[in-house]
Amino acid sequence: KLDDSVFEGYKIDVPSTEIEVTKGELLGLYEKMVTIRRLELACDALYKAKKIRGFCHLSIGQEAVAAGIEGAITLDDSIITSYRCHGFAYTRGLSIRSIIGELMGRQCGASKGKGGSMHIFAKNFYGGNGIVGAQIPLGAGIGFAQKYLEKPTTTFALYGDGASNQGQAFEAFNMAKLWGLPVIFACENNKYGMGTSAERSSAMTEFYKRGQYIPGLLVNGMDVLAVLQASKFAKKYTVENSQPLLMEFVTYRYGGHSMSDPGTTYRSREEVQKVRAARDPIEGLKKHIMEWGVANANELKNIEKRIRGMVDEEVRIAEESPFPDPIEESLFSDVYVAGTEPAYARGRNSLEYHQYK
Amino acid sequence: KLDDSVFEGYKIDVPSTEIEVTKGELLGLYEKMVTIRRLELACDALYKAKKIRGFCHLSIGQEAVAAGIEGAITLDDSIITSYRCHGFAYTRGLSIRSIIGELMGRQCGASKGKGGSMHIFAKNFYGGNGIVGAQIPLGAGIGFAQKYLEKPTTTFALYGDGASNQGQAFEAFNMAKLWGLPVIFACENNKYGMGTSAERSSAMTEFYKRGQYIPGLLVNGMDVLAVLQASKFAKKYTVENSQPLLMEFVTYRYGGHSMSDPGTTYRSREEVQKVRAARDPIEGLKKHIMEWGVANANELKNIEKRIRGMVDEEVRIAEESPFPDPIEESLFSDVYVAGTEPAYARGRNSLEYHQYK
Amino acid sequence: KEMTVRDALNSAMEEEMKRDDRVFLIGEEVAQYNGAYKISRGLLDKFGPKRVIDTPITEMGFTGLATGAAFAGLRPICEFMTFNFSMQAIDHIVNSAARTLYMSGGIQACPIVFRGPNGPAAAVAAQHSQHFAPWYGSIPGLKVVSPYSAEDARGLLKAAIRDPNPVVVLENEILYGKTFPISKEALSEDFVLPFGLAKVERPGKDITIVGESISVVTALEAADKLKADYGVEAEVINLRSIRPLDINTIAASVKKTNRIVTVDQAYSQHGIGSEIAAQIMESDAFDYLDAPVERVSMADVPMPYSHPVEAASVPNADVVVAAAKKCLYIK
Amino acid sequence: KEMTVRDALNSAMEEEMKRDDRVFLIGEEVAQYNGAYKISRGLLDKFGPKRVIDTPITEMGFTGLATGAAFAGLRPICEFMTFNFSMQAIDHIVNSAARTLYMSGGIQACPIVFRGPNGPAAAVAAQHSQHFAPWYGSIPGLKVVSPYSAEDARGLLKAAIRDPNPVVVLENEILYGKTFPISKEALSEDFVLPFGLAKVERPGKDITIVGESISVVTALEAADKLKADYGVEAEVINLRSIRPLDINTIAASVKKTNRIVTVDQAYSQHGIGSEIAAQIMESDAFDYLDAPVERVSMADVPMPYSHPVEAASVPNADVVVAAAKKCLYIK
Ligand SMILES: Cc1ncc(C[n+]2csc(CCOP(=O)(O)OP(=O)(O)O)c2C)c(N)n1
Ligand SMILES: Cc1ncc(C[n+]2csc(CCOP(=O)(O)OP(=O)(O)O)c2C)c(N)n1
Ligand SMILES: [Mg+2]
Ligand SMILES: [Mg+2]
Repeated sequence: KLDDSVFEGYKIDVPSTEIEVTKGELLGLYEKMVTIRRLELACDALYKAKKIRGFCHLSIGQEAVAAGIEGAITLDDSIITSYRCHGFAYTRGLSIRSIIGELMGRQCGASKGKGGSMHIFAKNFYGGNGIVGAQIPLGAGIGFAQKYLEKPTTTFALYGDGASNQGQAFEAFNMAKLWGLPVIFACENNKYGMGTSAERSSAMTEFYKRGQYIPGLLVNGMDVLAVLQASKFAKKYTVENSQPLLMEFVTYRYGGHSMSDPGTTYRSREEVQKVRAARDPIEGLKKHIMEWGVANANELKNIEKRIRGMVDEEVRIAEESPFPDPIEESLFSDVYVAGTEPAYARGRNSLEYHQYK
Repeated sequence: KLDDSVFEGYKIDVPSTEIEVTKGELLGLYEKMVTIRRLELACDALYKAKKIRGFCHLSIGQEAVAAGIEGAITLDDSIITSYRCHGFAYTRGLSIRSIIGELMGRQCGASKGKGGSMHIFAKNFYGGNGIVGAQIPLGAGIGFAQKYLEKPTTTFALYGDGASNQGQAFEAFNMAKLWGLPVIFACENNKYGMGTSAERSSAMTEFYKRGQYIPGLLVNGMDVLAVLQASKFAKKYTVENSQPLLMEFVTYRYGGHSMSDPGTTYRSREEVQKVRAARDPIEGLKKHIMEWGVANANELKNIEKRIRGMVDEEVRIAEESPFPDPIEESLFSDVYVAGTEPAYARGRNSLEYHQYK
Repeated sequence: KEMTVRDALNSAMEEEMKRDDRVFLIGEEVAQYNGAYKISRGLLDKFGPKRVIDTPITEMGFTGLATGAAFAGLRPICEFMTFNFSMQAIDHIVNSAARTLYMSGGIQACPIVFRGPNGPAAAVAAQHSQHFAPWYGSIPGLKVVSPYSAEDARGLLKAAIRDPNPVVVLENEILYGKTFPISKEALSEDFVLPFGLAKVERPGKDITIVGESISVVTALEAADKLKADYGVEAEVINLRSIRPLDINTIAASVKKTNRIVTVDQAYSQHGIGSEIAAQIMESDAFDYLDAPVERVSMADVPMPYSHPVEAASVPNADVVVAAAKKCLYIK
Repeated sequence: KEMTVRDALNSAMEEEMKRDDRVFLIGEEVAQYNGAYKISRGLLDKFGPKRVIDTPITEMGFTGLATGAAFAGLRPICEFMTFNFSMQAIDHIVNSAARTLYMSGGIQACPIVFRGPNGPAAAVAAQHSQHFAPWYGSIPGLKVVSPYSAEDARGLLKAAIRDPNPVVVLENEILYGKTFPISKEALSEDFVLPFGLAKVERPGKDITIVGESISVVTALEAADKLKADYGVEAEVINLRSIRPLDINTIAASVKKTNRIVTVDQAYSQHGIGSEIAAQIMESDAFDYLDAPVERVSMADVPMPYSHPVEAASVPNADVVVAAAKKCLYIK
């Protein structure tokens, strides 16, 4: 039984707060969230050790969203999200080493080191998108393809509170509604877009209502079971009705926007501490697990220890993976689909030419 | 007293349907609408005579919108609209000859022949915009400037039912609401965007509600007095509250989208005839004028005759205006503000160079 | 046999839609209205609303949607009513369509065609006359072609639809209605033209004129004048492909003629002619040049509306002849 | 005295905002956050929220809004967090800002500055590394500048804010933190640099190297190496202005050195180097060339992320030296 306040509906009845989950599911959700957090902490450490460069956006605090959604769908459903994508990359089935390896620019990286932190892809996982808002119509297109190909699946297109103002969101909403696309436009409202609070960026901060003519569902995004329940409902709704749905997951990022943002100039440390103490998704689930007698503190500690060991080991493997050889292997490949390249590509001067095939 | 059905409000009380207008005002509105129609008919004829080329979008059937808005505001208020702009160009104070001259590409044209049908400007009239939707944030910017400069004025940003889906509209709505800009986002819903009916382009066709968090007003755009009354109300509302407002003028275009569109493939001739017979804005006002004893049929006929003569004469003058001299005068001027040009501009080959100053 | 460019494009789409169920057409007015320029005439009737889709006037949205559909296994043909409106959507063409394969290390392909009329039409003024070959042509990950004839249009569009990469097909409104002779071969359902190959439209020995899209017409007219007035035999090359650019065919011609004029309707700065000039300079044809490369392009002004002013801004045969005479040192 | 480029830009904005009440700054995170790259640090405190305005992440909307405000009498400085995001707004920059003066026959001016970091930064991959000089530089109606030093940054930005036309100021993130000597003159509140003038940063007689923005650093490094390793005296030109392009200064240098290498971080096709090559060919410097113009630019791939691959894609001094050696026929 979920808390009564976890859902709020707009032009739609909210899902039941009665939820049935197996012990295995509960522990699975717990492991997923703990793994994501460990993964992000590893990124943080590697960044500080200057082994990861450039942009790096962590999702510490937001783990319930990725874990809960994945629990509700299958790998035939699709997900597309923003640059804050490591958690989803993991829940979509990528190994930790391929994610960390990508961030370190290594051969073993999911994108062979070519994309970095923001550009990670997997089967039915369409990234990792660096341009705010772009994933919203892209996600509608994935839903369009599912419908076209008559697949009984749905697409989650995730975006931030900041991204929610992008015009292309509204263009996508309109087409999704007109054409009945099975897409879930899911706003991860973590309260800030970089240093701008939702109130300063958005004339209306009830993001689940911003589809206006599309029903919406507000979900406590810090409660993984609520996310799970709502996502199951959303999948069913969008597939059965072949209609879009809006969702808003209210969540919070503990860290800065990216590694260069301390995250403390536009909000108080107390604010962060308060959320952390009161609403942490991992702690929240831990409490349930223990209350319901699914596992005790010791068992959970062992799980955590095992995950930490696993992540450490994966980091080690990723670090051992070599950098791609720029010229022979990496620089000029994958600009075009292999076998369909032009005859050659120019390098940086008239002496550097790369011949394809 | 207006018909009770001329207004519908969204999050706002509708203006009173009690309206007070002087005889002069009534006749003024009548003259404005008749002049616009004559102007457009002249364009039509000149186009068919191949004296006007390229795009040409007429507003026959929609005259009440331009005439009614202008009646409600002063020349210190601003207007920006789409390519369907001849009527507004006239009500903003341009002479018929400068409008027709522009369409014929003559020196006497409002833009010296450089812009054509879609690009006509005047004091506090910001065009004539060829890109669907562009005028919406531009209009918000004009309102922004009015507020910044502390002017007690408003801006009408007009756009079509087709344009209403453009993402930049929603981006503009958001900023206008966040920052309290005195802008009236006014949708001229003429039921079609080119060959696409509003229902096929828009998931929600209540355009006055599409500001969602911005109040909206639905107005019978075929009743010039309703347009007048609503526009007065809108000006007052936006200036006094320093807040945006949405408006929807329900109207109809009798002709095709542009001169190349017969306008009969996506709608029936009967549909057009029916609107024309039942709701024509000029006929509607004529009826009131006669009912209220402001003028009789004969007097109105004389007005029409006078206007027709005036327009014919203006067309004649425009036709006498020479084409601009391409090289000496026109081609290279106005690319940059006079006096701030680079040293020279290139023509079409290395022999054609234009030296500035 | 003869065919208009319009019919060439139309038949190319029809055949490829028959050939592959995943191919669909999306854009403004492409279905019920049969296309703003009637390129898609009849396709709605033949393939139904599932595969011929009218969109709202939301370029950014429908381009993103089409790109997402391409990611997810379909093969969209995304029509821009004109390429001018692709500016609202250019972020998706470049950042989403062209770059994802690379960013994903080869995982995520994007087989999509962006097509529509490009460059100046007649009397449509500054906002409706831009030529996008230089912009799209600068982006690795895209292929960009510019058909001139009906054969080009069929062969390049069919190749574009079959290509697993994003391809930009820059058409020309004024050419749509033009009729060209067409070979039996080009009418075959399997006719495709390889990208990256220019075509010699008229052989000659005294000077090379490279035209792009409708500027091939201008180049041919200029060649006629040069022959009639000066006895000059111009070789006219139809560029066909912007990216990859076929510098080899051009260089081979220059080695023979020792002189070259380029003609296109883009702006000169960072334009097609500039690229050809730079590449010719880098190539072994450079030593064969008896005169600098001459570039003919749009005057450096926003497109004016008024007829005579417009006429003074767009390249015509006389402007090409003048450039050629300069190359040939004819007074 | 010394100054960073960041402080140069910041002081330029502050002074111009003091000088003219109509000037305001608008963009993402420019106010409370003091700018994503801290270029606007302190301006909110000094000028308040009326004149330093944080926007939602809606580039198309706020660019349109800023352009409308410029039409209506204000003088916006519109910051893009990076120019990559200007692609969402490019329609307004080109179709609304650059073309309206012309389309209105001179009635409607648009005094606006579009500025922000441009081109590759470090390890930000394909969607965040585009160099926009070739695109914006092709558009008549825009002026486009690329500052390199603190003096450039102050002089060009102040000139841009005072200019009654739309001006695109392409900054470079990596240069922001770099310190340059700065003259007393350049610190004056009335210091402005004229557009369209390149600057000789280092005189030389054997070869000309033209650098743009941060590539001036690369050019200077290459010049040092050429001197140290081969005794070659390279003349280094800082391009400063993309549109108008100062071909005269370049041509004068080439007449002296007879050889030229260009360096920039844009793509080569339809790029800055191509334009310089084409214009040099058209100029009287052509006859002085002892070798073809060599272009150094980005490799023709989307920007890769991995460090060694990234390093192989962006021009460095060695690549410039290699091109120079080719020009100089040094083995
Ligand atoms: C079009 C565009 N504009 C600006 C940026 C820079 N940027 C990256 S993330 C971001 C904030 C986005 O906030 P939100 O959507 O709330 O997502 P969150 O980071 O909170 O997950 C901004 C402004 C960008 N990447 N793309
Ligand atoms: C961005 C953009 N896309 C497409 C077009 C082509 N176009 C011009 S007008 C128009 C229809 C607009 O319909 P609506 O907004 O209802 O205005 P109306 O013509 O009815 O006044 C279209 C699609 C354009 N000019 N700009
Ligand atoms: Mg956020
Ligand atoms: Mg309409």
